[in-house]
Amino acid sequence: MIYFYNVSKEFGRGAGVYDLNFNIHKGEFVCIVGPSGAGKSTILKLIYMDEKPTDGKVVVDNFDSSMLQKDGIPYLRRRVGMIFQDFQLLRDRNVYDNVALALRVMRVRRKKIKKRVLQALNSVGLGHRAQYYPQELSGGEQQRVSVARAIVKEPIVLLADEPTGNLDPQVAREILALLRRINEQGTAVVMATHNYNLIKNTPYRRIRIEEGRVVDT
Amino acid sequence: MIYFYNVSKEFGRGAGVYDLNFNIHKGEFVCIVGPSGAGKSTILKLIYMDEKPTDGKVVVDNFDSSMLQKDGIPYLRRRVGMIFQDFQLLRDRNVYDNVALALRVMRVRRKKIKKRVLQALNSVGLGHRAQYYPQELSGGEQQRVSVARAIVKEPIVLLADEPTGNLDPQVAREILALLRRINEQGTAVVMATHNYNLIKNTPYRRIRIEEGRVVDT
Amino acid sequence: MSYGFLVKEGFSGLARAKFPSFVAILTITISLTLMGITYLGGTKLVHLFNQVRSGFEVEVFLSPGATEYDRSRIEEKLNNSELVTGFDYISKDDAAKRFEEEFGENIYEVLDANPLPASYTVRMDTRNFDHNDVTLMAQELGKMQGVDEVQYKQAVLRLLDRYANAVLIGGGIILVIVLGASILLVGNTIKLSIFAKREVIKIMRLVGATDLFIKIPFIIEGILQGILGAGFALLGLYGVVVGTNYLLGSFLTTELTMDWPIIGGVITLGLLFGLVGSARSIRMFISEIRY
Amino acid sequence: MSYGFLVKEGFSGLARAKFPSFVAILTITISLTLMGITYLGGTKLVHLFNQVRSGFEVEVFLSPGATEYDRSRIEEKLNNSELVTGFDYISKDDAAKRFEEEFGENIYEVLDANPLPASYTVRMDTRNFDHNDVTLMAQELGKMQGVDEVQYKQAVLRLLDRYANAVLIGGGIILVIVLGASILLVGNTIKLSIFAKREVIKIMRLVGATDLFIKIPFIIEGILQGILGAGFALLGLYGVVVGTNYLLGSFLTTELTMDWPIIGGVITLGLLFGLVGSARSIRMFISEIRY
Ligand SMILES: Nc1ncnc2c1ncn2[C@@H]1O[C@H](COP(=O)(O)OP(=O)(O)OP(=O)(O)O)[C@@H](O)[C@H]1O
Ligand SMILES: Nc1ncnc2c1ncn2[C@@H]1O[C@H](COP(=O)(O)OP(=O)(O)OP(=O)(O)O)[C@@H](O)[C@H]1O
Ligand SMILES: [Mg+2]
Ligand SMILES: [Mg+2]
Repeated sequence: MIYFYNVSKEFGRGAGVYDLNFNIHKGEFVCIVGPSGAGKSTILKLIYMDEKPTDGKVVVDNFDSSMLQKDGIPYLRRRVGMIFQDFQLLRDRNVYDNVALALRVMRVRRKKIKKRVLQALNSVGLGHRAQYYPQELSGGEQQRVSVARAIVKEPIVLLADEPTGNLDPQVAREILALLRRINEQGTAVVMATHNYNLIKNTPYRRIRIEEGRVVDT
Repeated sequence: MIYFYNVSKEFGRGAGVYDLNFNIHKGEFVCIVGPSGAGKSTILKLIYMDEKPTDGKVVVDNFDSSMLQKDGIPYLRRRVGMIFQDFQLLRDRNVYDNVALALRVMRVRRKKIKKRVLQALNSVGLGHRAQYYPQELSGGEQQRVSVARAIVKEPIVLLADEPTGNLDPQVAREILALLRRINEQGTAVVMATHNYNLIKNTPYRRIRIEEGRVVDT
Repeated sequence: MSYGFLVKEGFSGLARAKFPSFVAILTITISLTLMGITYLGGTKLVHLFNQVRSGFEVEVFLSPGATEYDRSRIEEKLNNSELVTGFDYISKDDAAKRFEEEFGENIYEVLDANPLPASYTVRMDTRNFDHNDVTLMAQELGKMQGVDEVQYKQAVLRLLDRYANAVLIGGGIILVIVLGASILLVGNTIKLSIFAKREVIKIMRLVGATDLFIKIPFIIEGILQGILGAGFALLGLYGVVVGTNYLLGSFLTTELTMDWPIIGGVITLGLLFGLVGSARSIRMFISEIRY
Repeated sequence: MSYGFLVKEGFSGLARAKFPSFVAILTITISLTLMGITYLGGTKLVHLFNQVRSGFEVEVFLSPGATEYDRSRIEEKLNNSELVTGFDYISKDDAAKRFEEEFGENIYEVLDANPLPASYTVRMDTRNFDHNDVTLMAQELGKMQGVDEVQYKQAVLRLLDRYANAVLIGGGIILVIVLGASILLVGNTIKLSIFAKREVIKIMRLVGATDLFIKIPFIIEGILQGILGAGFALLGLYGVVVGTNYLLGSFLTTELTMDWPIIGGVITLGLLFGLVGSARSIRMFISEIRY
């Protein structure tokens, strides 16, 4: 469902990712691992088309990076859930509205929104923080809001960038279990992480990146 | 050198930290551990006086939270190095200027600034990123810039909030080694972390927080 | 569907970004107030000029021996002139009455006979004519049988004539400058207030909002800012009107008033400023912020 | 020490936050331009009024039998009047010459004798007097030995008298409104451009900057914005002056000019706007942003 064809993304000053070739199938769970600055986030950004390849093409579902116009991108992003390394929460609205936004942009009905948002917040253990603003939350709580916003729209792919970087092992395991459950319901999951301990006992495919190149898949 | 006397900080809606009593001595290395939302960052914020206690008082060096006026805070912060969980980098200047700022506010001489900034960047492995802007860096790289900015001013205390949350184990160990080296030179280090693996083999004192209270020290 | 949400977003945008919104509203208020003042002052001045120019009076004094026939010839000429909007015949007796009204003495008691001549007070509408037309007319009248003398305030006429166009052009220039300045200011302040929220646009895009979805709340917010700005401008203008009337009432023949055209104009302009300003700004920014 | 850094920060602040700075400069430019126009227009109008009022002419026609003694009495009276700023004696011969100049015919060729009376052209400075003083003076002159008739444009005088104060008060009101509006607008736009950088202030504080250290670059940036705004306003005003002279040159007796007071005034106000605006705004914000 996700295809990388000879993809390179160069950032001018040398850094970037080079000549990526791999596929991720429907319902698969893939971990992207590698040291800091290797290019993990860049790969995820290429999938949700925040970055355009400088070479090659990325195909997600039936969205092709080499053909997709700007006004097609929102429709791609509605099918892809994203957990950002830096959370990307709106400071000017509370947790509930931050999560609900993902559904509102799709024009889901109000009642349905309420039910699903509360459900998502509970599943990340933040039901009691619905009325808080992001800056009133701890780092780990903000990260979980980002998780809730990604899963609330029931995407076909879930992209998780370091989703447990700010969480203690207990909560991290809970979040991983949550991703696993979502994966079992048919959603593909692509997780970028450096938390080897967390994934070392999982059977999931690993794509290893070093200095912008796939070294092991 | 850091004293918490019956310190409480309540955030209105129930959350907060309660009745903290502990000291941290000159040159000590202390880890604050506990689950997400326990109050680790709040304790660090109380030390650099980003938050004022609602009860009790915090004394750092000879700055007393119950006496300190607003215009005294900058002088406290010049003696305290801070690594923020959310990095707090200025998007409108490059890595070099971000790190140099910590010295410029102290009116250090230009030449000295240059030498010390490059040294700090090299020690976190980012000498080659000096001209990059924060938004051009990976999550781990941004975190390391935050580390460089904290150590460049040679503080008497170093507060590190989850300094390895976005780093792979290899780099995380390097950063920990760096903190250890700094500590050996006489700087006290207070590190909030949930990375048990990283610190499990260290001899450092741990203060364990749960739901805002010290449960083990 | 969630159209209600978009409208609510627009309203709460105002409340969330209080300060930038406040500045946008303030700028709209000030711009509209300045334009309103320019308009009020300009129309007042034009009105004053026109009042004088449309009611310009020429006195045609008849010679003592003027006959009925002379008078009918004169009246015929007055009736046929495009310049003349009306005239009154003032007989010797009327003139005597006026004399008594003005000076408090009966002329027959002062003198044996009434030396005051009969006359016509001719009102001319000089708005579309220049002073040469009036002079010509006066000369022609002066030469007619039965006319003794034609009197009019030539100096005033020439003055009016000279400055009427200057006032119109000058007023036009000022209005254009104020309008242009207002558009620039309002447009850029709204842009700045949207600029303060570019983070919001970025995140909206990341969660899959279409451009339209992002734009609508900003435009609704802009319209609200426009309406509020117009409201405050009307209050301000009302203050200016009352203040001016109080300070200048004794100098001016008519008072300034807030009539419907100005109220309607301010509201319409406010709406337009808000709508066009926000629509243009958001379109500009949205294309600058990366997808 | 790093004072150089603070100055550099101020300059690069302009470059970094291009858009908010641009809006601040634009607002200063527009405000100063509007104030300049108000000032130019106001002084021009006052100037015109004063020109007319200070050179108000009264003609004193002498009767044919006026003696040297009569004339010396008249001149004595004129010399002693505070109203009178000067007068010219026009003898019968001078009058005849003028007649020839104006009508192209030598009066002696038309008539046998010169019927034109000798006269005084008296210039009065009516700026500090109202029309009653002039009327009184005229009446007194009229009653003097040797004076046949006194003529002056009473209507013009009354008009000037009535509107001179109105123009002054009106101009004052407008200047105050424009100045007030400018201060509000400039102050708030600078605030908004600082508001866009509150993140910077927060982080500066976290790394131990004193308030003074944070403020100085903003104030330097404000001063730069003020100077740039003043520069553009001067260009704009120059354009307005040239344009107005081009469009209205034929109506006005004197042209608009950019004199030193206005250049100095614009630069001073620009500096003040930038300095005071940024100093006040940063002081306001810095206390709002938490330590
Ligand atoms: N916009 C950009 N401009 C220039 N360089 C960039 C940009 N974005 C990323 N880079 C560089 O590309 C490299 C890969 O970045 P990326 O964010 O993908 O790393 P990562 O694997 O996610 O690392 P981490 O684990 O630290 O988050 C980094 O060295 C970074 O400096
Ligand atoms: N400004 C605030 N207003 C209200 N509540 C707050 C505020 N700041 C923190 N809190 C609450 O206080 C609690 C402790 O927060 P803190 O940031 O200290 O947690 P933490 O131990 O650092 O967690 P993490 O490991 O997730 O970073 C959290 O539940 C948080 O929601
Ligand atoms: Mg990353
Ligand atoms: Mg924390």
